[in-house]
Amino acid sequence: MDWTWFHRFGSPPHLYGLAGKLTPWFAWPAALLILAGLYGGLALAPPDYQQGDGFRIIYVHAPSAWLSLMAYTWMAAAAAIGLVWRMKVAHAVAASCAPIGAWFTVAALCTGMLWGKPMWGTYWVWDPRLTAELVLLFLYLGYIGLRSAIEDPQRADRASAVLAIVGVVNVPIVRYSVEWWNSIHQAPSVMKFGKPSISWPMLTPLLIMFVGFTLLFVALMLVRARGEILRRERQSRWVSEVVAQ
Amino acid sequence: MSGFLSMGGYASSVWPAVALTFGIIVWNVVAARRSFAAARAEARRRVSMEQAP
Amino acid sequence: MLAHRLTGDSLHVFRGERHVLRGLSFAVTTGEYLEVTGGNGAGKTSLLRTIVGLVHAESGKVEWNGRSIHAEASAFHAQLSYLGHESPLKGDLTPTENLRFAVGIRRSIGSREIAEALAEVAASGFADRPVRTLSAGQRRRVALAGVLLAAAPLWVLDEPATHLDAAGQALVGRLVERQLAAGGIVVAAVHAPLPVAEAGTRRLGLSSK
Amino acid sequence: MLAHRLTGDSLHVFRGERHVLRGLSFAVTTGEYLEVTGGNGAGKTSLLRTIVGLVHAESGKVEWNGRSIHAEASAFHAQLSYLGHESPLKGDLTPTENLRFAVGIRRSIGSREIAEALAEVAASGFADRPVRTLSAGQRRRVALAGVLLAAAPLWVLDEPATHLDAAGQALVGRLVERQLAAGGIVVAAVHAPLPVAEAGTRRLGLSSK
Amino acid sequence: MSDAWQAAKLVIERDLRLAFRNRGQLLHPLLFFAIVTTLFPLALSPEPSRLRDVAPAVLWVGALLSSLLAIEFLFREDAQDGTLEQYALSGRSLTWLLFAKTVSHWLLAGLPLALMSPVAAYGLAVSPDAMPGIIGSVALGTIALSLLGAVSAGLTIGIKRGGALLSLLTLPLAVPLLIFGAQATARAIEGGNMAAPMYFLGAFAVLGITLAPLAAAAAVRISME
Amino acid sequence: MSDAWQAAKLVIERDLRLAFRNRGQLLHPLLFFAIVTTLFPLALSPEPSRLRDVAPAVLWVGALLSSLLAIEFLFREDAQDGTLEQYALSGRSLTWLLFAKTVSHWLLAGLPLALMSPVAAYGLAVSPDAMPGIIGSVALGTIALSLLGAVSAGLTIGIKRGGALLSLLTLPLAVPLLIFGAQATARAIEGGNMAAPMYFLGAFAVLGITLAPLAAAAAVRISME
Ligand code: HEM
Ligand SMILES: Nc1ncnc2c1ncn2[C@@H]1O[C@H](COP(=O)(O)OP(=O)(O)OP(=O)(O)O)[C@@H](O)[C@H]1O
Ligand SMILES: Nc1ncnc2c1ncn2[C@@H]1O[C@H](COP(=O)(O)OP(=O)(O)OP(=O)(O)O)[C@@H](O)[C@H]1O
Ligand SMILES: [Mg+2]
Ligand SMILES: [Mg+2]
Repeated sequence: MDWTWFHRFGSPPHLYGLAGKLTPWFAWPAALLILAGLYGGLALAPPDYQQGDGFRIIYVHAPSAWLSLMAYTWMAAAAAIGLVWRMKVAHAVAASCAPIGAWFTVAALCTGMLWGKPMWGTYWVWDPRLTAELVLLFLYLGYIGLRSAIEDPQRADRASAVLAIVGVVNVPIVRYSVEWWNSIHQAPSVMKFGKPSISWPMLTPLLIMFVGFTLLFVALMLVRARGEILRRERQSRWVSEVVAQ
Repeated sequence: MSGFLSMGGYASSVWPAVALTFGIIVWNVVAARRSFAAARAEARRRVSMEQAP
Repeated sequence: MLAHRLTGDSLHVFRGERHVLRGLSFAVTTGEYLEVTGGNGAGKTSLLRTIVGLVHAESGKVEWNGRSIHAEASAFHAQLSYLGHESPLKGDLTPTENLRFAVGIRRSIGSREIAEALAEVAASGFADRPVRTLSAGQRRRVALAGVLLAAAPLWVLDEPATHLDAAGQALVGRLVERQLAAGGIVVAAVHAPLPVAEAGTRRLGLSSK
Repeated sequence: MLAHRLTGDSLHVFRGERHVLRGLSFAVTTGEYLEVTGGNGAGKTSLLRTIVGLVHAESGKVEWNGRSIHAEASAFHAQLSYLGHESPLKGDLTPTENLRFAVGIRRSIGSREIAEALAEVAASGFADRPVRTLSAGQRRRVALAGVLLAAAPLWVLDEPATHLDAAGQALVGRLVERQLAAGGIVVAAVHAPLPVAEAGTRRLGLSSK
Repeated sequence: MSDAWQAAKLVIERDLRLAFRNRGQLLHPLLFFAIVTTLFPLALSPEPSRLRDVAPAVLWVGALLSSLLAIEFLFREDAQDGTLEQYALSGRSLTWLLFAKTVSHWLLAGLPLALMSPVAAYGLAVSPDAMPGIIGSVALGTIALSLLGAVSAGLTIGIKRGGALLSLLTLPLAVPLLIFGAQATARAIEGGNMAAPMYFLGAFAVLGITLAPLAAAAAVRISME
Repeated sequence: MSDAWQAAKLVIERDLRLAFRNRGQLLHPLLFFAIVTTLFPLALSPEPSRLRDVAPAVLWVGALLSSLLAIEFLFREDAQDGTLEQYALSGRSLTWLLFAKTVSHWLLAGLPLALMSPVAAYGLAVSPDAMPGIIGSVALGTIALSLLGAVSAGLTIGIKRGGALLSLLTLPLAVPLLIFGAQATARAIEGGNMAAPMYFLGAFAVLGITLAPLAAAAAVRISME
């Protein structure tokens, strides 16, 4: 099998240039879709028959939660590739995913809490999904903490990659164990959130938001990854050429 | 309009949530660009430093 | 007996941001001593750690008997004994115990052999006191006994004579010469030259640019 | 200027069970350098720590200008600068910061003065990098700058030239001589003699019994 | 006198700078506290009423342990790299310098803990009304805790793996703090009168400020020999 | 092969001897555990029924924290004095040597904790019938915990004040252990069927034994660079 495409794809200058070219193609559609989705969700979609207008938080909450999980998956995958093939670019991608994912985990948590107040009467309950999301935030913080505690970029890359991989094994485990735990202890859950029979006018803006957030994530990741590639390649000739322009 | 703003009584939840998410999006855009600009500036400094002597 | 050969080929090593070694090459074979000198911060420690494989060179390679040291790392490490700036000793164990455990994981070793090595570095007098209570030079002697006991063909020593008195310095010279005579290779970073015969000595001077 | 005088009178010091110093006496005055020598484990470090008051003598006493050092400990310590086997530096701070904090608690100090002291020990090149990333000899230089800055009449140095290259050793000699010329006193434990003029040098040889 | 203030200021500034230098390190005691208080609901049950019941105990045990964790570093690093030796030989009062170190410990661990405790309390289903009382009691309690910890940290300096020994020495001494602190928190939650336990916490803090730095300096001097 | 066994034996023997050499040090994690479990009743209330209620949570949070406390030392000292470097350069499989170190950690912290847990449980008003179940679950849970801790400890080696970071890395990963461990203990106390949670704990231990030493060796190698 011919692997040259793989190495060419993995070459930092190539990816640096490619990422620069691709960014606007993700960023602008993301902006458009998010604005459209927000407008659709907040103004056009009909109110929910149970929750009234309160349900509209879903249009920011669900996409944020989705992004937080997606970022972790990307991060772990990139870290694994970087560790196995010693590919700097993959480490750069992993490093870029963490802050974005952490921020959107915060967004999911906060919007969820703001939603919880009117729905459940409290900002926080130890529901499995919420707990798992909180643990995800701790995993992100641990990852970022480890990275920032190690001075040498190469070492930081590889150490945090080990953590990301161990952590990703844990994510499904946390998810299911937390669910298990709750069903055993059987808290009288006030908040069993019956899936609202979601209608098309409600669903369409949500789907638009999902696509918009995904594009947003890719765009953010590309911008950050370019910076991370520069940090890792400072001593290379191509960097001086690129930067001198 | 005021009906839209009051969000059927849920204004105190919906608007903060939207504002917060929007804020985080904007912050992420700013932070990502800043992180790239910082890396670029540093690389540039390094290049000019190495060319100087 | 096998002949050994250690080579470094156009090594470029970075420590953090710092380009410490710029295209360094060297070669030593059986019976030779490579004396690495250079001012403070010239990169002696960095070079030694690259040779043993604790620091990765950005480009260039280190080879042991013609094979990259990273290719078969454990086989290479089994033939190597490294002593850094600090002596790897447990303060709560005695020198004898320290050596038994440290050398024991490399090869099986009897207490006679340990006692002999300690005698050789004039450490018999404190072989059974916790290392914690030893003076700086006494610790260094114990660490040197550990190098002896590893019975490895390649020694990599970072300022082996630190904290040693005059007798200790002479001792290090003797030990190195014996290792060379037995067909070994010694690489040492030093500030003051070790008392080793000129014949098999190669010199590598690093300059801090 | 004041004349100073440091004396030890029939000191008996135990380390754990070990009777390390047995009735040792010495006297040094302004402008004199006391060179403490002795094999590994002879008790040099123990003596130095007794002089600064970190180790208590079982019997006998150390006096500074005629008064026991324990009588007015802080007044004595304010006139003293001690450098042990290890350099007391924070890895996360830069040399400049390290010195600012370490010296600052003794006397107020400007950044000009710190920069000058670092220049004097040829440490300007790495004055603003975290100490963690410095080589062994570079750290020692920074520690020496700290001794300079304390501006104390009495220096007590334990193997000050460890890890230093040839230029560094010469530097230590110069610094000591300047301190003597300024009316100070220097006590140093060494294995290789420092390049200091014979005139004001007193020698104290310890033997490991 | 102004020189002594200057010295104390430098000691504190140095500790703060070291903490801020390692970005995130500053957050560690806080995160530890957050995690401990998160673990509890996970191990216990998600039921708000049960959680509210154990909230004072969890908050105080958590605060105690994370404060201890932080204090271990207060002296250990400085002892290992010779900084404490230099403090002792600086010609300044060691008592005073160690007091300054204790202040920086409280600023870096106690105060943030107090500010953070409402978040943890909320997670334990405590109502928002109780928060000012909780902040106050944790802030006051951690003062005494920092001082107490300084003495134990001084005593365990020379000892390897002193961490566990440190806990051993400190925890029994901290029992009164724990009891009154938990009591104050419980009353804050029930809406009762917090005066009595708060008064005791204040008394411990004052007692600590007068005695602990002296004891800590003695302990450090002994450990250094 | 017998050489590799010999090496592992020496690693374990050395750790055990070091622990026994500092008389009492051996007891530290145990005492820490004892103190945490004692503090709880003090901070909470002496009512047996309330204590019994929180017993699984207290036991497991205590076990988790004291095991973490001990694991911090597992690698830190060896890293500081260069022993780990020598392990990596010994020509033996680092994975194997680290596995041996993990075994000694479990022998020194996990096993004693398990043996001690009935005492703590008794203090929390748990009836003696539950004890075998408690011992079993703690023993099994701490195996996985030691393995997990080894990975985090390996990652934080080079880092100053890595202790808090170590907790930050380990605790989120330990959440499943905590949940199933506490569940097993709760069932032991209620006299329920422990099979399901014990099965999970066992699965985690097996998973850990196969994967953790590899990850730990990778982590140590990276940290040493
Ligand atoms: C702090 C509180 C909350 C957190 C951490 C949280 C977390 C999450 C997570 C992780 C997801 C999964 C996203 C995905 O799989 O793509 C999600 C989706 C969702 N959440 Fe929340 N949530 C919280 C509160 C709430 C509340 C109060 C409600 C409504 C009463 C709610 C309704 C939803 C809905 C409708 C979805 C999307 C449906 C789905 O994809 O399954 N959430 N949330
Ligand atoms: N804490 C201690 N407990 C017991 N004995 C000790 C202790 N510290 C030092 N000793 C012993 O006291 C003697 C003197 O030690 P000291 O460190 O003063 O020697 P030194 O002359 O400085 O040696 P070096 O040249 O190796 O630094 C040595 O034999 C040493 O083993
Ligand atoms: N971890 C690191 N990060 C950044 N720079 C480093 C690091 N370690 C060493 N350096 C720098 O690399 C250079 C070489 O250091 P090295 O320790 O190899 O010098 P050395 O020749 O052994 O000096 P010495 O004689 O003082 O021991 C020095 O300028 C040092 O400051
Ligand atoms: Mg060196
Ligand atoms: Mg000495």
